[in-house]
Amino acid sequence: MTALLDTLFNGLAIGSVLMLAALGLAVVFGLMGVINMAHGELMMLGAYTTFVVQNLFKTGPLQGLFPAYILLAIPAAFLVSGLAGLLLEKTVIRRLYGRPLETLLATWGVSLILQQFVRSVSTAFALGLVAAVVLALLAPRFTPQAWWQQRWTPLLSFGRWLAAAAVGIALASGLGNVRALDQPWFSARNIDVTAPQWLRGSIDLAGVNMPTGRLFIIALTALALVAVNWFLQKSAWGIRIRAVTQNRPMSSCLGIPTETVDALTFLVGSGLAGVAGVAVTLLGSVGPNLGGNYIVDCFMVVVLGGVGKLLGTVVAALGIGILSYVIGSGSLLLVWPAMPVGLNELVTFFATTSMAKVLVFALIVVFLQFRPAGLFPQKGRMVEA
Amino acid sequence: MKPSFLRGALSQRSPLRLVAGTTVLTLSFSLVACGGGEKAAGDFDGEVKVGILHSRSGTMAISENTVAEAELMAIEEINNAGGVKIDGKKLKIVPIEEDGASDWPTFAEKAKKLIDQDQVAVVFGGWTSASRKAMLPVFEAKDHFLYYPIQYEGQECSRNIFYTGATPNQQAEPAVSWLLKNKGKDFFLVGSDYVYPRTANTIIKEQLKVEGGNLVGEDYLPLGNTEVAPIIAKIKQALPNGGVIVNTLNGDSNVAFFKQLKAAGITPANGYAIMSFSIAEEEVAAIGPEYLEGTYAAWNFFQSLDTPASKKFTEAFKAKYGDSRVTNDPAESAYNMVYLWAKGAEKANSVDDNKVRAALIGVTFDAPQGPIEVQPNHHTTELVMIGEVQKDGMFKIIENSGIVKPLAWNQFVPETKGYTCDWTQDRPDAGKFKL
Amino acid sequence: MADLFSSRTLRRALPWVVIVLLALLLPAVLPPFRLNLLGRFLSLGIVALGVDLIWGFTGMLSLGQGIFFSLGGYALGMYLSLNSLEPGQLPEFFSLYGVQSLPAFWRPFGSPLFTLFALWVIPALVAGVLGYLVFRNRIKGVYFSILTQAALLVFFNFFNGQQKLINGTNGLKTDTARIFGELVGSDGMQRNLFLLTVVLAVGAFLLCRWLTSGRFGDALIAIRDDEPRMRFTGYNPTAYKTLVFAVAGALAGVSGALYTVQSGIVSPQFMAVPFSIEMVIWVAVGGRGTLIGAVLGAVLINYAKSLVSEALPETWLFIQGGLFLLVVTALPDGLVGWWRSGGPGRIQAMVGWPPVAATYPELDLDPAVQAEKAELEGGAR
Amino acid sequence: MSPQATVPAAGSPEAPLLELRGVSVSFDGFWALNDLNLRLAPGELRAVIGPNGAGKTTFLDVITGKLRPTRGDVLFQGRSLVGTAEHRIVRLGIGRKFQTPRVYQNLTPRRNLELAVSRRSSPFDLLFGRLDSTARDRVQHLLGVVGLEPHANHRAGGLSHGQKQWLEIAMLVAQDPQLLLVDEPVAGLTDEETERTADLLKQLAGEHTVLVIEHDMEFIRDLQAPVTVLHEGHVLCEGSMDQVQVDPRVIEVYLGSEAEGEFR
Repeated sequence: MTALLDTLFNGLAIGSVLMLAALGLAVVFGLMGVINMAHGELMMLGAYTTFVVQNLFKTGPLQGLFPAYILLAIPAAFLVSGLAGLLLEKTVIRRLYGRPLETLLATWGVSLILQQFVRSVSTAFALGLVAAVVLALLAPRFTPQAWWQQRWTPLLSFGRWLAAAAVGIALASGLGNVRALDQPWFSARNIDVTAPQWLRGSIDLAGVNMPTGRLFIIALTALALVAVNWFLQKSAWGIRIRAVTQNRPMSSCLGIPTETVDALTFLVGSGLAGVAGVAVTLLGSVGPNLGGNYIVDCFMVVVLGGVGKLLGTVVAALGIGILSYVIGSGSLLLVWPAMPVGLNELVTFFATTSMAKVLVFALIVVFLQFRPAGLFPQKGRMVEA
Repeated sequence: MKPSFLRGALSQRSPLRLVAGTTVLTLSFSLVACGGGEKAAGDFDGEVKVGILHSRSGTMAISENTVAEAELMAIEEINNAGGVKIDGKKLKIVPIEEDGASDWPTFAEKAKKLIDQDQVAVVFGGWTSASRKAMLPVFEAKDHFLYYPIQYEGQECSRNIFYTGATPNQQAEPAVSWLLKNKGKDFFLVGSDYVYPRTANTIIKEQLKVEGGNLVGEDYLPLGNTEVAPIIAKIKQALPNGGVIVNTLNGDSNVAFFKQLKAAGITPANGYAIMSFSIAEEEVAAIGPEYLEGTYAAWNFFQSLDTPASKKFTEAFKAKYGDSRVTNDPAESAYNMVYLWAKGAEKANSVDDNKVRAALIGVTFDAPQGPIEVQPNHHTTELVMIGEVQKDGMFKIIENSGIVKPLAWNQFVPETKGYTCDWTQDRPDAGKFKL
Repeated sequence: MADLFSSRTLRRALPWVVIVLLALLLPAVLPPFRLNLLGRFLSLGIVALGVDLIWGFTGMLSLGQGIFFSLGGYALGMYLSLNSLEPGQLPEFFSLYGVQSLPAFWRPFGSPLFTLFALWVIPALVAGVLGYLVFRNRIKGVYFSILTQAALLVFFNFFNGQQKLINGTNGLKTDTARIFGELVGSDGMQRNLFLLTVVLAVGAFLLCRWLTSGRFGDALIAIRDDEPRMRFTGYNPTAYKTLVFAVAGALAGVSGALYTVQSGIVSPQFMAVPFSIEMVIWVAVGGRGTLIGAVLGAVLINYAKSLVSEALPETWLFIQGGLFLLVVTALPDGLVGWWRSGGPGRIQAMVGWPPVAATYPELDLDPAVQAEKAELEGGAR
Repeated sequence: MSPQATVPAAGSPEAPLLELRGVSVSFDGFWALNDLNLRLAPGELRAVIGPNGAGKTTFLDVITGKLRPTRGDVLFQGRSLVGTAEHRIVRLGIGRKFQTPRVYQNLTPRRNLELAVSRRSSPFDLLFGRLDSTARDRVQHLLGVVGLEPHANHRAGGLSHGQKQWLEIAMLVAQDPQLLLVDEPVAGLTDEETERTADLLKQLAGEHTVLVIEHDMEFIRDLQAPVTVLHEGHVLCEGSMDQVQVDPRVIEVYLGSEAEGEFR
């Protein structure tokens, strides 16, 4: 009985992390059909936000509130990642709707840039970047109007970015000579996010040891799930989002601002990634590579669950969680010690975390052979693209 | 030859690199990088090029940056003291840096580049065993020389590699013996799914058999994986009332492992002795001392080592790279090997690879850890210590096992038992032969 | 006989003359290291050709080509490991993990003939089976991409974790092995390998051109543009996609084998997620659906990467990420596509130079002719 | 319900070419087709009409194998098509033209037709086999029939809407099917083009069996073919255009519920 409870709890614990991480992706991919390979990096931004918030609470007047910093980190991370996502949508993804493969490649590019950004960013770097962007955006205002109606205008608009970039780089290198400004904010090293004391212990319940951090994540996941569900099903914007998902031209005709809806959907999905980023700081390392460790797992959850159904995401995440735990911990052997020798060896072969991952992924690929549309496919006369 | 404004850019974190990167990309698509060589500066009579090949980007950059920095510091110190003296001439050491990019095949590529293109006298480089194994064939095929600074799994003794890190009998084995004597007989082994952990654990398992320990379980995590719930469950199952956990995880996984261990109550306070072989001062800072306090590590150098040489090294490092930085065993080892090479070259009175190789054996150096000596098997003697992590992120040295000679071929593993390596002997199998 | 030297024949022959000249000239002028780099990048061009075949022509974006690439590399790596041993010996690493006898699946790789086939047949078979299963279920688009990526991770973790079978993370080294008694890593052998790479790259290019130029190529494009319609024309897209995916797998295998012997090592690192995505970006930058663009893209980008990482390793990710964005948003057809669609001419037009006109319009643009015209018109008026 | 019970009495002298027996299709509980029965004799030209949502396109999807019926059976020349892959159904002799013209945009009209005309469809045939001269002549002939000769070697994506419609019909004819399923062939065409299309379809009937789905009542009248009216997934009535036009149920369905004014 305890073994069963133990399995359930641990499966739930692993699954809830996956679920939280995949939730934002499920929203973005499921509703907009956008493959966001930078989702993991948005999680990373959330984790770095947690780091910054934590540092605010470590010293100074807020020190006494340190145990509660994580509660502030959640909305902060939602905001930071959400805004980053919004920027991404406005600048890149907007141009690529209906071209999922291109979106995939472009967002992968964004993920590389974000990774290197957190490694390299220093005050000098940030100032240079801001200067470049501002300069490029303002260039048309300070140049003769006539320049922008010439046949060489396309060259000019390309050139202004180049010029702005050059100015930005020059500024950054100039400022970089001042040591204080050149200090990287985070550097390539992993950063230390310390969970508050109350999230570092564990409680025993029905003979099962439950780390409070895990319980917190499970609760956070449940909360996020309820909130997303409410938002999509009940709120005015949620209904608009669903309307746009089902019939974009019709929604547009009915006066729904589809562009705003796209941006909002992406903001919510990205913000959820940020929240997931807060959660994973309780478990593991925070570094530039954080995103890469989660992204493929997230996609597996969404694909396995079936696109466009939150229930699918939930079931898939829990299923993968429990399966990983059962295989990886070799629990089968404990439940059934008298296993035939051949089977026994097979179970033992896969009973390391590393091999369990191989097996779980292989099983998902096999499963999709039988249910190509995932656990909960959408039915209907689909318009084939 | 790089343009001069790029030289040394790697050692300073400077956005200059951005400028230059863009410039390089836009301007230079020519096959042969051109540019004249610089004149030897100051009162040097010439220069000698050495290669520095570590990951400056990617996952391993975190660790390897420090090692490269220690090497650059040693080079600077030697140059300030007049360079390498060959034939009465003072040669300036010019480091040529390459990025292994945390990608093993890239290490091989860059090693080739350093040897063929830059014609360096020697290459200092590598961190992961996989990167060394990737470079090894290059150095063997070109009969060139690689200096490798990291503690590793042993079971290798190349004519073309000089190892200044610990072999298992200079780190893992004494640590396991100490654990057996002081902390308990039941061992659980955790490692990354990767060469060093796998081999080290193979050795530890054999050692446990011989010395009366008891293996209760082992598990491996994919590199970079942060979901350790199944491992923790296994540990609890196997060691319900405390015991010994030997940790050979790499990089990111350590953070997840220690955070979740603590949450699950597997702590020193509850009777668990946790010994890590890949966690030094720098990793402690990254993981957070509060998660590691009371766990152990075995190394040949700790920043807290209270000797004048050790203090001098740490002070110099902090002065050069910032007060917040820490020194650690790999950095010390990297620092040592540059000095050992310079001494070897002066002894051989040549920077020629093969001459230095022969002269190197028997060279001694007063390292930050204390005196070390190069052995005929291309490894060095090391001081073996065990430390306990303190609140401030430093180690308290709780055991000093003295200076230990390196054994390239492990004497616990049946397949290599009785084998040795001696490059002073003139025999074709000098790298591995039965005594 | 006269038309032997006509410009048309010359134009056709010129690329080949250039290729042959380069192949002969480069080994003589380039230092061994640069030659080796070029050889390696050219072998990456072969895997890029495969990616172009399945993505550019058939519309399937595989993020798992690293699997087949590595399989080819491992096949050759195993042969080389065995080839340089005394009879009865095992490759060194086996003894470290207590393996006493050669695993059964290694044995056939003792035969050079078997290996010569295995290094492209095995990847092709694996690709074929994987492809068949996926295509049969009409999994396509991004789902296909994600599945191939998952498969890549499965293979990566498996190869990485199996020390006892294939030496895990370390992979297999080839530089110190011998072919025909000569060290693989030696300069002479590397030069031969470079020539072999040129020959095989040209061969692969011709194969792909043959595949894509006829009705088979039409069918691929038809599948890319409208797969359901293809079914209602009476074709079974599954068969086409499986076949072409297998061909791409075989190309990846050959490419991986060539890359391995020129790098000196094959390791699970070849199955890392970013590497397989990079393969796609080579094709995207060069120009998908253009074949030559795939090869060009592979060589150019890798060369740039090598240069940048020599000088400033930390900027490479920015540059690479920027390239992804630039290509996808501004140059959807890549460099070659841009060139062919008259991109340079457009730029010229923007800065006010007369566009280069190859035929009659050039006459019209001639100032003398224009003046004459104006005169005539004036006269008529 | 038992499908057999609702099959019309085997009155027709010939065995039908196509027969739908009690076909029902459910999408998550919504019945797009509900106990549909239909018989087509060889050589017949049949028009199918029905208001929006009557299940016309679903009906074609079921015949061509794109959808599997939840219940019931589809027989072609006495052989059940249920569970057969689309391309095999095509090879058995059923061709389909889509509602919106679907030609291969990046291929030339000639190559579009060459793909359609090919008797053999395996990858190896396309790689190693060459198109025989009769097939090439046929392509040339069809290009002439639909007036695309001048555009034969340019990208089909550049053709006008009407030209694409015609190209698609030509592709269908090139496949030489026994049964042609034509979904709204004249949508978006000019009156003249519509007339020519009607003529073409009439020519094809006899040699081929043709089933046309269309909204345009003028066009259906031009066809002078028997009409089947679909409503809510089953056959409302069958008969000539004149008969159907006065059927009170049809008027009810069109004017009462949809009132689209297209039933003139």
